[in-house]
Amino acid sequence: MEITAIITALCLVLGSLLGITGGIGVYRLPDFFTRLHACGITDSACAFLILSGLMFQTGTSLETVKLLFILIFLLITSPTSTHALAKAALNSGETPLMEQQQTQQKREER
Amino acid sequence: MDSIPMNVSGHFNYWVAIFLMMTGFYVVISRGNLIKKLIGLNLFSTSVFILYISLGKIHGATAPIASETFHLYSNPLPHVLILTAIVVGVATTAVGLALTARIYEQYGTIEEDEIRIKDESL
Amino acid sequence: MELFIDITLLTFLCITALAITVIRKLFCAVMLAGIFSLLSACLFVSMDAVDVAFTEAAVGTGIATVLMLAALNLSHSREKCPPYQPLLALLVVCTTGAVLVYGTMDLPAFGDATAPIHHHVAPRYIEQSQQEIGPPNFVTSILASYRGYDTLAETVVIFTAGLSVVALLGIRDRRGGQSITTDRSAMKGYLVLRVVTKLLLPFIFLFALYVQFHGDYGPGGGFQAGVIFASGVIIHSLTLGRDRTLKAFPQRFLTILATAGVLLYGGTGLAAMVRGGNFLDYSVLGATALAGQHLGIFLVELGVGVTVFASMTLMYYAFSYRKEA
Amino acid sequence: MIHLPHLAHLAIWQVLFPLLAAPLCLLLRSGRLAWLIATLASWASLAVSVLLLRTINCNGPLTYNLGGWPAPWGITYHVDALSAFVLLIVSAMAALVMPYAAKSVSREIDVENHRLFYALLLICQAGLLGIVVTGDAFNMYVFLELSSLSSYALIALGKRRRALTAAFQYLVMGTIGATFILIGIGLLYSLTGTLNIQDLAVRIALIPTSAVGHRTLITAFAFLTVGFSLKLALFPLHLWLPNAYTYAPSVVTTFLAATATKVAVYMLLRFSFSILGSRFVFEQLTLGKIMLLPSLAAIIIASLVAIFQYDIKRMLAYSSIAQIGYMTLGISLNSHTGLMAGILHMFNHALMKGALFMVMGAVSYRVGSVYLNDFRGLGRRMPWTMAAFVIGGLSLMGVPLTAGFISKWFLIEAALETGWWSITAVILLGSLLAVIYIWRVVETAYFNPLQEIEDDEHTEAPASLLIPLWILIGANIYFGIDTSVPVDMASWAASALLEGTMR
Repeated sequence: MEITAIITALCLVLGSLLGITGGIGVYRLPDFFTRLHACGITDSACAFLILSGLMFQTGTSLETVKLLFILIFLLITSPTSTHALAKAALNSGETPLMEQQQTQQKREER
Repeated sequence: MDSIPMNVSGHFNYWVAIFLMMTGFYVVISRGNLIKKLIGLNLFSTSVFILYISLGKIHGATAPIASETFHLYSNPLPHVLILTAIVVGVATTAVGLALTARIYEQYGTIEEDEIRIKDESL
Repeated sequence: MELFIDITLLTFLCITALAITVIRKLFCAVMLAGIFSLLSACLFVSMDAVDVAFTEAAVGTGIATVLMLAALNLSHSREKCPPYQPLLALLVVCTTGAVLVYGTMDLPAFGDATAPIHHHVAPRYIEQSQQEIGPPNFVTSILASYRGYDTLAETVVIFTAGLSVVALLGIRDRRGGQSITTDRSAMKGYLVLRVVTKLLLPFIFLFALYVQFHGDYGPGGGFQAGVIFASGVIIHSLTLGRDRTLKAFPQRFLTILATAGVLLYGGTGLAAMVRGGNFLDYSVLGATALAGQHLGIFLVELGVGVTVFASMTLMYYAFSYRKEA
Repeated sequence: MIHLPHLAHLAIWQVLFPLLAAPLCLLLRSGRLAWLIATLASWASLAVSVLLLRTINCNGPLTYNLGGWPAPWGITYHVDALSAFVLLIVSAMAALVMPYAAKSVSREIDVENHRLFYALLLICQAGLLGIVVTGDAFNMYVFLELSSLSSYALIALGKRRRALTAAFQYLVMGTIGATFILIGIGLLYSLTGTLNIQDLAVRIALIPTSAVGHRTLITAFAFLTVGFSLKLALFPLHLWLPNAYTYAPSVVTTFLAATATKVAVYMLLRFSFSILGSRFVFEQLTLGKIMLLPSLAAIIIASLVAIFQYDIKRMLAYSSIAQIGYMTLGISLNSHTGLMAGILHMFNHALMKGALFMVMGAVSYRVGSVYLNDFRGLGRRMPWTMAAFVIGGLSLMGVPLTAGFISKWFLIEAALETGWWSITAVILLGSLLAVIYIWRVVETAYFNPLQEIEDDEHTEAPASLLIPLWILIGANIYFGIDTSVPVDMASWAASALLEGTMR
């Protein structure tokens, strides 16, 4: 009992920390793609940790299965949506910061 | 009993709901953009739903689905009423949006004042 | 703890609402409206209204946002600065708010179990609905049976909305002569998206069916199921192309479905009258009152689900086909 | 009288005929068949409402438990004198409008939308009937939204693009009104824990005036009144009405003008008399004084504005606002005669405005638009139509031997009872202004011949437009001479309301 509670607490705290990190990232990072990266952390790691933390609490019941389904669903959909967002941004002419810097460097070298 | 029941924590929920309602109401009547107005209407009605659901809540109760471990349930009737009201709300929004789309086709704008100018110039 | 969650959610709600008033980009405003309704859905969960939360999440966050984006796609996405100072509006709003606050002074405190609202009509629903109707979910019992007539009207409301949107925007079936492969609305370049959609769609539809038929025991029911089913079709149309969706779910078919749903609901009520009961009195439908109620609720929930699905999909069609027509 | 297993089921059939005929319209392939279904459904509904009226006349109020659940737990239909009277108005207007619609709609609506149009019209009718027949406050809200939603779409189907903006404006104001009503119902519910109208009345009567809950009651009432006033277009809140009536298709204008505002008045009456009780509403909340000023302002200002309109449909729309002022004036006088005059005017106004808007439909069917100039020479070209306009106009002014006279007569009587001469003066002034704006049209039609006479294009309107129109005109004259039926009904309804829940 004790151990599951501790694991749950750890998972939840870690997950929440990652969530906050993601939030700060979206706010602070300079361009669209880096922000998307921050979102990705919230979507995957944070959700994963929180849901698994909750699963430790529910034990073996129908709730656990439901949580597992949610987790699987999230693990499939959130990378897909991140991917689609990135691709849509590229298609609409947004260039990543790195590429911008590289073109700038090239220009300076010339 | 006539002294104001200054139980702030007891009425806090209602007051925030009222604040939200009034924000929505303000958006509806102060903005000229048709889609913004519809967003405002949505905000307004969603906040009314919050008020209704707040009325049905009982401290320490659980969701109104019978179970063996709980015996105190929140009042299910407001939930039913609001389920109906949500449907009505989305139906109104949909019709409003369809009107907006048609208005944009006909007038080329969805700003109220520009529409008025175009109507008067005829 | 509950209070803490409540306060946090309410604060977020206020911030979102204020942001909506200030922001000029309509796209952002629509997204914020979606966030607003998602937050309110969370609040509904914390106030025990799970069915309402489910509906709000499916409708307010899902369908309403999709429809708004579709309408934005058909018009401008930026709001003009209002040319005047809306002082009068502010005055009206403040007065109304003040009157309302005055009115709530006499309301029983939030969560007070002794409030009159909990002692007059509601106790019967909680204490006797399981003997009288059956489902452990009281909300389903009230929705489908005690206040089943409201739900019939609600079904007709959503049916009316579908009709109205179709009447206003019209759906033109452009499939004549055009092959599916040339459909430009399909997201050709997004292979991952298309594959994942195809992978998930069966599960989305399965989940919709689960929600439809599990509504007696947990949150859910015809309305939520219909919305989920419709969102599955919307995803299908977004990624695989409208024409393909139109082939799978033709407009005529959806119109008939929407009609059939309303008629199924009304027909259940009429059947009760034929068997000697009042309109929508399901008790007379089966061998025992409980069996009758069970059958009746099953049928009307099905009617609701079918109508909601068909009407929502029709509305989406109307918006998404308008641009090219 | 097709389905009449028991008289007990009458109340529900009233709504079911149009409600279930609407989806049937969609299943059919042709607009013609949809029209047939719609007409039959509206006639069936009229038959039911006549039977209902007779049943209530003999047996007193009728209660019907939907789903078999008794009153406070389930939804109950409750039909008393007032609701039976309003039901008759709504279903009779629908039954007259449907045959009229066949020609008018084929001219004004695109063919592909015909089925949708009839379905929406039926749903609108069902919604209005549902509001009147129900005994449950929340059910009333749902049906209110049902009728409003369909009327937004119906208005937007008008040919001109301003129909769209008019419908949008109506949608926004209507939804605000409905949300206010929702708030009001919620507050009443929070005080009592019930939604059934009779149960609400009983339990609200138990709240003593000085105790906790009183402030909530006042607020609830304020929100309900504002909401209903928006819906019935009481004077400062009328802004949606002129555009909506002007740009809607003729059939829709006729139907809505004759019924929708009446039903809103009905809701106001139901909530202020049957739920809150007349003594509470009038003596403590002084509803009478609050309503009096907007009513008088509506009569004068809206009539004045009507005089300056060149679009005759718009002129009649403003006239409607003025006439609504007469109804609320009758209510605000807070006497049996006043209330009776208000209820009677609901009936008479439906007759005359229905007829006048039908004339507009017939004119726009032949001429294409209804500006004042279009009326030149119509007196000779469309003699029957214009004769109907004259009689309808006389009724609107309140000339003796027309229905309009009777309600004005009782209204003046009620005003004299209170001893306020100024109110009488305003009523007479309103009639005088009506004379002016009706005369403008009559003058143009009869004494302002068309310069260049075109071919015989502008001939008399077809019979399917004229027959419903002349039935209404006939009713205008008949009920102006033989006043017993509507007056008895209105008087009975007024006494029932006043006695209903005295506190």
